[in-house]
Amino acid sequence: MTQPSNAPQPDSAALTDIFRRMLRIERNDDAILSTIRKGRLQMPYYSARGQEVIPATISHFLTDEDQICTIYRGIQDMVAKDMPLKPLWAEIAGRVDGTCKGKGGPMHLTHPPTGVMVTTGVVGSSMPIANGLAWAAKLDGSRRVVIAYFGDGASNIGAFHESLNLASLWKLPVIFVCPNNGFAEHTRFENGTSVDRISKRAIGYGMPGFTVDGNDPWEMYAQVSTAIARARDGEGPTLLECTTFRFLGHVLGDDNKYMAEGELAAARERDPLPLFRQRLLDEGHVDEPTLAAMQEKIEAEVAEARDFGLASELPPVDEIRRDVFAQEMMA
Amino acid sequence: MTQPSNAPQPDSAALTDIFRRMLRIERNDDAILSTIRKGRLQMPYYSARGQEVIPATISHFLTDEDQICTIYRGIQDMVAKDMPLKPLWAEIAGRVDGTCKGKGGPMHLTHPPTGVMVTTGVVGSSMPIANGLAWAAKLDGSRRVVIAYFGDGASNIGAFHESLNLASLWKLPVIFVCPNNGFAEHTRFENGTSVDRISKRAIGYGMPGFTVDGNDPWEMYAQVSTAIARARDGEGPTLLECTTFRFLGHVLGDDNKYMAEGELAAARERDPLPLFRQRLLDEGHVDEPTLAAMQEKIEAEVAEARDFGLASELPPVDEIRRDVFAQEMMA
Amino acid sequence: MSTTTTSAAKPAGTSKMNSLQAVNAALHQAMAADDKVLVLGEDIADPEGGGVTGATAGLSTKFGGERVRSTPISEQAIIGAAIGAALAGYKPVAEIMLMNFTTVAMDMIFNHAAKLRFMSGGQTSVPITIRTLTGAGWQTAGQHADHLEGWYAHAAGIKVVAPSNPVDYKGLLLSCIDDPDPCIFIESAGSLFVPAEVPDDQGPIPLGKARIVQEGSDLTIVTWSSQTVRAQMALPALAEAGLSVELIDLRTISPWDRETVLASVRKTGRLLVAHEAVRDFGPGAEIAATVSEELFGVLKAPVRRLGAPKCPVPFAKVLEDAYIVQPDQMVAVAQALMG
Amino acid sequence: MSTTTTSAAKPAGTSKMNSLQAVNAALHQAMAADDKVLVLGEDIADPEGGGVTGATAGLSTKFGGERVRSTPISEQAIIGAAIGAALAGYKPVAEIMLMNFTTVAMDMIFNHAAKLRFMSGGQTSVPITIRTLTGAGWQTAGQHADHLEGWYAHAAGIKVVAPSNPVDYKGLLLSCIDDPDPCIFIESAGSLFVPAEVPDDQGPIPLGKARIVQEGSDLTIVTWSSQTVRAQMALPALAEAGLSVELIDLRTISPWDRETVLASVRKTGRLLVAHEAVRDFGPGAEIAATVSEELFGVLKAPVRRLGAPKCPVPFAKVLEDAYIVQPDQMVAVAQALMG
Ligand SMILES: Cc1ncc(C[n+]2csc(CCOP(=O)(O)OP(=O)(O)O)c2C)c(N)n1
Ligand SMILES: Cc1ncc(C[n+]2csc(CCOP(=O)(O)OP(=O)(O)O)c2C)c(N)n1
Ligand SMILES: [Mg+2]
Ligand SMILES: [Mg+2]
Repeated sequence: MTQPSNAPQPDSAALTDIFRRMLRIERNDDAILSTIRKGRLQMPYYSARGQEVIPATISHFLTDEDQICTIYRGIQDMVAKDMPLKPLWAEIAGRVDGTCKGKGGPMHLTHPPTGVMVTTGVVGSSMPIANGLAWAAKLDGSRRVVIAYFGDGASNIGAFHESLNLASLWKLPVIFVCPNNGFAEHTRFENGTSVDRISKRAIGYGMPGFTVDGNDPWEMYAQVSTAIARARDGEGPTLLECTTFRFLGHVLGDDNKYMAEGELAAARERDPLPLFRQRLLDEGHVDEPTLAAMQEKIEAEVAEARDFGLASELPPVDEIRRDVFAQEMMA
Repeated sequence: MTQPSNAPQPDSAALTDIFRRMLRIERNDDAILSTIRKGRLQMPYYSARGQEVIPATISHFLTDEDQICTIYRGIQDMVAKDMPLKPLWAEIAGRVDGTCKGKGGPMHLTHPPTGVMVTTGVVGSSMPIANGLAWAAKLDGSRRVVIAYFGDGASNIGAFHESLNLASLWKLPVIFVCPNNGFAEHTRFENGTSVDRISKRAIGYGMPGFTVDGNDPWEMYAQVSTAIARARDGEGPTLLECTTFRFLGHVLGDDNKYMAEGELAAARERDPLPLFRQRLLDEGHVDEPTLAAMQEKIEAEVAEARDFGLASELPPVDEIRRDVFAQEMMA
Repeated sequence: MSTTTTSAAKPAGTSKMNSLQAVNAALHQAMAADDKVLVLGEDIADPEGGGVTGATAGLSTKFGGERVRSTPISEQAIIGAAIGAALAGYKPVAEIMLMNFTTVAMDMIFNHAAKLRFMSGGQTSVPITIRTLTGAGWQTAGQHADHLEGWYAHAAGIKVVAPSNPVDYKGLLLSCIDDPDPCIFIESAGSLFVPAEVPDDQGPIPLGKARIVQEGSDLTIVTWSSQTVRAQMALPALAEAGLSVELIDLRTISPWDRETVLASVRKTGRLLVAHEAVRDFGPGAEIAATVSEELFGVLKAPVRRLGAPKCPVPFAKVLEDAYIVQPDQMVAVAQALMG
Repeated sequence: MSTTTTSAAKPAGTSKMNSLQAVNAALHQAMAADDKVLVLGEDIADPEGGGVTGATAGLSTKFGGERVRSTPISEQAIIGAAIGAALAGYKPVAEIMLMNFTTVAMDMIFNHAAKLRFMSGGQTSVPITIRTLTGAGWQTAGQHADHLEGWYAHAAGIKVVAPSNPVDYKGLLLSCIDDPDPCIFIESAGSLFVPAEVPDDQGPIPLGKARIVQEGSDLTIVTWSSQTVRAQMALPALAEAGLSVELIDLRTISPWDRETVLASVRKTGRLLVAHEAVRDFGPGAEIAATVSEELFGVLKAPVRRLGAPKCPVPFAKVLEDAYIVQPDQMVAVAQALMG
């Protein structure tokens, strides 16, 4: 929780890059929301609005070689990693030009060229697979790292335990990143999790573990850079718990009744996006015209991707016989 | 690891009772071994020779109301809990007078009258079920406690994690007892477990956890009595890691090749049974004639049980249709 | 042995509800009748909204937080807790949100819940009910919609129930809870929101008994769960095609009602089994194999099976629709069976 | 399509070995041929004795501790690591000691390994092999001996292989490792120690192709795994009874060799399917249902199935023997089928 005194600090370029990734996530999220609301997309949508700092900061340190395994709430993780938006949109629209030809949908988006290896809808299951990718990275003698994203609720399932133990034993280049948004579906963190800080569980695996303010890019930057360096240098995994909040509830349409009075409003007041934007400007890391141009560019990219996705053809029905195995199914 | 200063100390009667349970385990184990070697019993046998102090001390604090869930290496846990030996022998011999009518065998011995609720052959699976029994104890408003026995290797499986988390959250009257014998089948503790002390994992569940010398009845007594009191008083679960050694390897016939040179011999030199016996005498807790009489009585009981078991009838073949459901199967 | 459905006009002392509401009603009734009944699962208590679908709404408020407990996301711990409490005399109803997540708890279900009575020689029993939801149609894609009743039906020691309408949801859930052995109670996307009149005093409906939805003489169709709903949609077209169809809702998959099915096919000479599960090595194979064996020489045509193709549930609506056996496929196969 | 066994005299360039040794030979061969092949599982490296059965002995010494890794007792982590490495281009062979323990990793196998290719639209693939052992006969009782091939055969996206003899163990394991998709390779108690001559240069044997163990004209018997061994024990008695039996060892359960089975039954007109798995809702039902449907009117007698009764595997030898389908039961049913 305390940062090492020699913690690396982000320069203006890094901060601007992190902001760009956040903005891309948020603008894309906004477009998805409005498209669903217009009835032009049908899909269960697990927005991560409010959590942008986490994948944006992490992705700042990643290249296309580095890989992620993420979850149903992971569109932000892909967008942060600069996955192209066109095939993303075609996929969530269930079209043939989607990353997965419309077969996977939003909960199973995959895009190996940018390192998006697995998106899972099963709580906890990103972690065991991330280990395997990290094992491969080690066998390859590469310096690539693997990020396993998972929620706070997921820290209570068996796969978490088995994965952290194995990763530590095998010194795998994997970082376990938990955006702790305080809720697992409708269950408050403390009603599902027996420890006050998930990072404490790292002790049980002889692994470094930290709780970071996941809405603070500076804190995130320091911890992530350390964890990534550890992983790349073959020193093994790190558990990062990043505190945050999800503004749109569990799934789009959530009534948020399980939240405390005023809790959501208070969280929204601390929306990291405008706060970070203002601070970037205030501290002179970037100027307004640059940010405006950035936003314009992103919005154009998102609009183009949306139009592309919605204009893409429906997949042919015989797609259900393909990709079950390498060889097409009979009958 | 350090004992509370006001740790309860065993009196002579308690020590003698613990020894009696140990001796009953060991004499019974010895009889099983010789009966198998004579070819009169066919069964996979997972002896716990060398680990007797652990269940003997724990069982000293238990009544028939208290319950245990144990594992394939758990015959000692049942014998320590004063389960009658006759149906035990009939069961391991696969006879109709067995606790389970010969259908369960040594890995699934069950005896509710003495609180032996589950014996499982699946690593880790004693724990989730123990929680349920403990939940029932709480719902009943009773003061009974439940013991979940599991091995050091089992501390790496998902069920361990889920169980400790739930038990802590729900403050269940359960004690997780791990005889850490240094090996999981042929794998050394440190090659399967990423932490030097399993008890440290308790931190991740906000639960007290202790590592005790599982061959030392005094240390065990102090920790167990505290854990049991906590559980009975509704203060929740405890994790007890009890260090020990299994003298006969994983399963009878084990060649022990995975052990280090001299490791087994060194462990055998510290065999807790003769050492404890000698100390009991040296410190005047009990005299030789009492122990001799105790041993004679136990040996008679074991011999009678063995003869009973081996003389019992084979189960009728249509037993395979019974006890699948409450109602007998058709066809 | 089997009951025939009555018509749809609202009788006195009934309430219109969908299957979800019927589940809720059954749980309320069971908990009120027997204080050994417990409910546990993720988000199932009222502070968490009474379940994400609301199936368990009101229970924790009425029966207290000790008997109705929200759990962490820990399916092994959920089933384990249910088993343990059952061994101690309780009757827990555990919810596993979706059937695909039962795979996470498969050791607890298959190696423990289903086997402890036998392995203990009848000394212990595990009267738990596992409620779980599944089915394609909601575009939840590959990991949220599989019908795995065939797996559970292959397992010894557990009963498998898959109702299709609110009356059966209520009556069969009550029976599962009462049953002295473990039951898996499968709620399905395609049947969850279909409303019907349910008698206010609806009590348990026996497990293992099929329901004849419609009598007929030309052809027997055996379905369950959402597929009964789809078969009912096919009935008008079948009638129009001049086919007298006997539609059987199996309701309990294991043990299944051989007598009712065999009696029907003995009469009609033709059988179509249609389920949402994958066809290959699916539960329909058992029914087809049994009927083919028992009624060899009696059958006028080979037994036909309809089920999903052997692929994961696809996301795109057009593919998902192709994945699910549709009413028109049943009509086509039925006509083909008539030769 | 299918190969016929040759006689038992030792040919040049063969070695006598049992199936366990054949597994070991296949692993050595595959690891030597392709440095992408990895092996992982509990106790499988040489410091841990090369596996509790010795199946993986010598591998870690020869190919190094990075490619051959003993793991903690963490089946989800084992399969997860295999999946991840496979996604990155490796060909991991994961051992799950016993088939019952695959239930602990069922989410990883069913929801992930088997589905990732499809859900990713073919962008990723999971060429893993899961080796696992099972089968009654060793008095390991309820939780150590179930035959669950029917479950896996019902799942899309995973191939299911269950050999019966050393040649097939070696050749089929090599094919599983080579295969671009996940395979579950089932080793069985009843077939593990039966020795045979295995060609030293034995290469891959194609998946999905049955083996005709013996040709015949009166009756087809389809078996696999240990049950092929038991069927072979029944052959003398069957011959003595004057029955010309065509014995087919299915070898691959999914996808199964429909052509070979249908061709055989088209010839004989009679079929008995015998497996060690529970009969009810078991894998034999698919074969029986398919043959009954496809050869309606051709069959001279109803298809018969033999499998275990629907109970957990019992401990007592006398009960375990009653649980397993024995050769004499096959003889009796075969004779009954002849009418
Ligand atoms: C094994 C499993 N159990 C239950 C679910 C249903 N489920 C989906 S998301 C979710 C909550 C997860 O919460 P958390 O891990 O905190 O992630 P968040 O949604 O907050 O990002 C649950 C219970 C699931 N997908 N998988
Ligand atoms: C889930 C599961 N995986 C693997 C096994 C095989 N197995 C049986 S005992 C054992 C070792 C367990 O070691 P530990 O937990 O230390 O207990 P011990 O045998 O030392 O008492 C293993 C791997 C099993 N029974 N269950
Ligand atoms: Mg959360
Ligand atoms: Mg051990």
